[in-house]
Amino acid sequence: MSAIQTQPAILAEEPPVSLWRDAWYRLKRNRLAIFGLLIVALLAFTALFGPYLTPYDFLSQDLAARNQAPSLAHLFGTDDLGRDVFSRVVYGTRTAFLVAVVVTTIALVIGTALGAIAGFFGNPFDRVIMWLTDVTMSVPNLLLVVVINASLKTPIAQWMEARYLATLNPFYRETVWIDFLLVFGSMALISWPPYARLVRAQVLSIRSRPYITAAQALGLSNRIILMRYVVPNALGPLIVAVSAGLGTAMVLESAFSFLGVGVNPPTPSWGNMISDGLRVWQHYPHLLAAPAAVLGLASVAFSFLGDGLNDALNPRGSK
Amino acid sequence: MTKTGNRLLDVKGLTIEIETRNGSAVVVDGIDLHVDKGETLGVVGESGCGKSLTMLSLMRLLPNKIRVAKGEAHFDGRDLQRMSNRELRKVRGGDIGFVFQDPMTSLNPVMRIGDQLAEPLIYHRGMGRQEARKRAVELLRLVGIPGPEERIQAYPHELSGGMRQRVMIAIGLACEPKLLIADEPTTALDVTIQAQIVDLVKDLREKLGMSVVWITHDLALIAGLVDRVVVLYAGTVVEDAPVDALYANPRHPYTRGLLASIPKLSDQPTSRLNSIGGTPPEPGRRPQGCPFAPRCPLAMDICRTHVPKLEPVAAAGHHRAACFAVEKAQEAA
Amino acid sequence: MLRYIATRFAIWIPSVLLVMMAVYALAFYGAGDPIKLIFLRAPGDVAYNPERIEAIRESAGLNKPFFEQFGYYVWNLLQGKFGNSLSSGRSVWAMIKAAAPVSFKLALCSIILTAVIAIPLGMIAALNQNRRLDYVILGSALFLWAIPAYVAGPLLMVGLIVLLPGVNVPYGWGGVFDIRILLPLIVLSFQPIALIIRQTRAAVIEVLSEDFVRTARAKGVPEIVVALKHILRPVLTPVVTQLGLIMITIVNGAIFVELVFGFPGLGRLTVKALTNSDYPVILAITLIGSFLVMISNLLVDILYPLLDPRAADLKRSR
Amino acid sequence: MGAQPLLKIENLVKHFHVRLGAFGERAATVHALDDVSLDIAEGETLSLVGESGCGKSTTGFTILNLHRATSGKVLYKGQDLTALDEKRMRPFRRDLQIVFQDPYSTLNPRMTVGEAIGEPILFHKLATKAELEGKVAALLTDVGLPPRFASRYPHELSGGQRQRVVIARALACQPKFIVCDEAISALDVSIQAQIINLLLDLQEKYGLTYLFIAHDLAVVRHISTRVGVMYLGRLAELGSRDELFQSPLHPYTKALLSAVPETDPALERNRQRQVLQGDVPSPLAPPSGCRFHTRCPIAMEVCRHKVPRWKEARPGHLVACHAVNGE
Repeated sequence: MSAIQTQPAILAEEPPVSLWRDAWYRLKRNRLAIFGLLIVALLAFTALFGPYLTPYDFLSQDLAARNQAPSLAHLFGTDDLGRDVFSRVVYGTRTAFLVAVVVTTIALVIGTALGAIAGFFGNPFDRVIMWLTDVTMSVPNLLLVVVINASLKTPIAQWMEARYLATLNPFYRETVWIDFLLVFGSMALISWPPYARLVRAQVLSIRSRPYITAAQALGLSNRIILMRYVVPNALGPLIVAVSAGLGTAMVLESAFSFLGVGVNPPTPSWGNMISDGLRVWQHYPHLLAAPAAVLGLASVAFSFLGDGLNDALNPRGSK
Repeated sequence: MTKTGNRLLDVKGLTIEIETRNGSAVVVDGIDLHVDKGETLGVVGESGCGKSLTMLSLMRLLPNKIRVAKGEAHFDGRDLQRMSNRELRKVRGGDIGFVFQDPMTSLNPVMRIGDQLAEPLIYHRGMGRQEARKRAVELLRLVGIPGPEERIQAYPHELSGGMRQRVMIAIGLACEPKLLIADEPTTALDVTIQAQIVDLVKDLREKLGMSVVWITHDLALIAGLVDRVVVLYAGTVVEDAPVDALYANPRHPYTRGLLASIPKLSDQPTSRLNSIGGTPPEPGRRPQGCPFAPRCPLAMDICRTHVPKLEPVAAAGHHRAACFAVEKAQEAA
Repeated sequence: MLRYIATRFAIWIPSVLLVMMAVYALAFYGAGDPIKLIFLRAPGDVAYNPERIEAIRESAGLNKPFFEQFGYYVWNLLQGKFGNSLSSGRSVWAMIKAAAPVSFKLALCSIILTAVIAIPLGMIAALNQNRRLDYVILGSALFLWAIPAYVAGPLLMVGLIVLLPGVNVPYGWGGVFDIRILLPLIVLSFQPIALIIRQTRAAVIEVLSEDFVRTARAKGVPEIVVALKHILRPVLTPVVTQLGLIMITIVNGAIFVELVFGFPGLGRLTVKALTNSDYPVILAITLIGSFLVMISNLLVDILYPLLDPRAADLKRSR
Repeated sequence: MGAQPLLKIENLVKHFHVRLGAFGERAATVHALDDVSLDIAEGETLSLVGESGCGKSTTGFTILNLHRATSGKVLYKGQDLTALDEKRMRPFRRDLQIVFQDPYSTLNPRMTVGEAIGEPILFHKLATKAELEGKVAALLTDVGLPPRFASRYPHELSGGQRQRVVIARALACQPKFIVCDEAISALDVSIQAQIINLLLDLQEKYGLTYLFIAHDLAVVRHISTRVGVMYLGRLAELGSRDELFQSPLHPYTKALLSAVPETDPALERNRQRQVLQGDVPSPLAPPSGCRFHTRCPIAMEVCRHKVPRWKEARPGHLVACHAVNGE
């Protein structure tokens, strides 16, 4: 009888540790992940404030200083039109981040919505949505984007030109946006299925956890169960997927630009710079090396960060 | 004390540490333990007391991040901790058989049980496939599996939990080991199946004459099965006694509490059970002094500052306990 | 199982139709007038005569509504007619027949190379978890993963020329047993290898913590047998699955590798067709690519339960 | 027992539909619960015991509408709960609560103890935000935990502490009836006794009614008013605690009792135990007639074909066995 009054052994007074904080501890100890995080932060900073950092305009040509090797004046040298490669790489970072962030956001929104619908409402939604993801994932995605870009560029450009001639609104002359629009659209179209699958799997797995049954037994409404029980627990894997997705999107963008169907010159993109550099690499290797190295670095950084986040947020074995 | 010549297993000062974020924590703290030839020893304790780790450490089967910090373990006169990997492999499954808690996860799901049973025979006895197969059928029959000729072709998921545990026991016994270590072999099973397994091991022990170490959290389960009981608490041995003495006259307050908190069919049903308050300390947060002191109803000042040694209890034969209050405990009894 | 395969096919046919229709629609609405394109590309200055164009269009059935044309295309396809290339006028089927074997052989070699290299490396990494060897293997895998084929290819070519002067630039196709395939194959396999190393490692680490591995060790089974029989076998199921799903990475990569190393495969055909807006060719290639990926997915789906004896009894509640 | 039971369960049936085979090509039915009827009186503790797969947990889940009943009725205060959809069930959820076996997995790992306990209070508007902290502290004290635990996360607690939190969360709704689904099975022996005593204290304090689901007969004997024994989805025997333990009628009950080990070495060594042979058959294909006939030591020919009637052998003591003569 008296046993109930006995206080449990007192835990040493430490601040409570939430799983998020626990994950941060683990991430901090992972040197590769921190390296990735630093590089990603640096690139993000460059993308945001690049224009204020670069010594030259990315378009300004200096025909007197063409194809210069790297020097103090031109950190990464100059290209065949005498443009500063460093400035172009910095602007390329901007392009890469813009594409990566916008594409990932669109894909995440589409994927999360469809995945959640499939997971929560089950058949027939589930079957149709999963069929759609299967189909989308089975088309070689590079090919599809290339086809979309190649097919729609001309008609859209023609339409824009017609609008400009009709209205003389200078907005319609800004063809840069066609590039971006097409890149965003087509890439988002192929990027959403992994998010949809992940979200669906998370919903299904979390839904079968006992704490959801417990919440139902407490009589909580579906909305509260979704917001307070499902979402916070699904967030970990989603964060990992987004981090990996940003890296993949960057690499994809450069791949398309490399093939000439993504962001077109003169807007600088790592991909089109690599493509340009490839033509003259025997003579001016720096034109290839600079954008390729930065692209590689960005990609490595994102995969280190993604892996670190995965280990930190979804630890195996340690409960 | 028993003569050393009769000792099969002798563990001295075994200390096991676990790596945590804040350095290493002691989970098993200088355990002394022995098993005589032909003896059945029960090792009892709650989860986290280090009973399984102790046995796994003997065979160097500890999971990652857990290691033996010090101590020695002699098996048949040879030091297990200093053995080469090759020698140790001969002991594993050859001289010492293991039966684990969960037969579902302890058997390889993608291998036929006949092949799993044949492995120790092939690697220890040098049997050929045919011979090993024949012996596997015999072993399955020995552990009471009906239709052993067909069953060796089965995959583990095709058997029931009780049958799987019988297969595990057959694997443990395959090479007629001198010692069988059973780590909570019935915890994952139903009550009626649990009774079957206990009876089976009792039977086999008599037939084969080996020593058995039965690890469990259930004092009632082993009462009719073992010769001697070692009670562990928070990584230390708190009591070591012949089975009758232990149940009739437990000396350590923890053993008393544990025995008292087990509901029995034979007493008058009372609505309240006797219980021990509090919870066992986590590894790394063990209190100074006797680890049981914070939960002990008899705790004195000395218990909070000094660690009691495992010492013979006055005039009680091989009965040993680690408690400053043993005398007091006797009065209270 | 036959019924299962049949149902899979039943789902698969509308999938292919959807893909075909999407690509066909892009060509139909996006590419502009195919007849005009032919004229614009025609050598010399063929007189641009709107009436003549209309006549050709009429005779080719190109003024019909979208679905009618699409149906016509599918009908032809079913008879094995892929149509003719807009730019060269050659039969698309002949072009593909010439190019496909190159790509297929390359892809097959890449999958084999990946399996042979990545599975052992992933296993070694996992068995040395959190030791230096693990970090080296995992680090290299992450590194390989990060380098796109169109960067790795040229860089390796530069490296080869600089390091081994006198060596010819490995350019062009000479069959599977030609030394020139080596570099492109390696470049193409970078990403798949990285992926499979990581997957194998993760799977092995998971199996390592399983109780039955401890049982095997407690039986006194030699370490090498534990690794090959008890650990590798259950790991193979998910990894083989992954090998099938990796096809898409290889199809993507092949486009660049063939371009960089001058292989007369489907990848180069794609790029050429794209620059020429040669839609019959693009359609056919997209179809073949999707077909390949879907077939490998189907294979994986069928293989998976066969590889895992447990799956045969696994309850699947719907 | 009162004239009006708190809960009346009539002919409850629960089947699960599953797909078997590598490609899910075979449909099958799990007969989890077949034709179970019982009453639970206010303030009593009714225990259900049996081996895994006997349907004892399914009974608890189906009563609370966490599993939809295939057929049959669950009457609470005259209302058939099985007929209610989730929304209309909600007000009843406050009265009917559940404590699960594994306290760790039933707590949301991202929520503190205080949030977990506070959630149902706020949702059911049982207190204002301002009163919440005091309310949570009171509940924690009720289950023997210091109020400062409110800011801790489940992974920082021990198993017994977590189970106390789960109990506090169930109490937060001010329930009348609690299903304890193997609530102590995952805990250590010394902690089990603590939790049982806690449950008994709370019953006294708040006048709770329990459906106590367990596999340990010895534990059940200490806390039950009445005990039901289940086998493969059916009730085998139901009676008051003393009746059932002192004069069990069903051979399965006898076997279960005989399998319980005692803490007396001399007794255990010499005891002639009646150990059941074989395994529990699969609920996918339960045996015909009496489901226990495949393992029953006294099975007769009739047991194979005919389902034994659920009859009152003695006043208040019901049994389903051909070998037991009714009345």
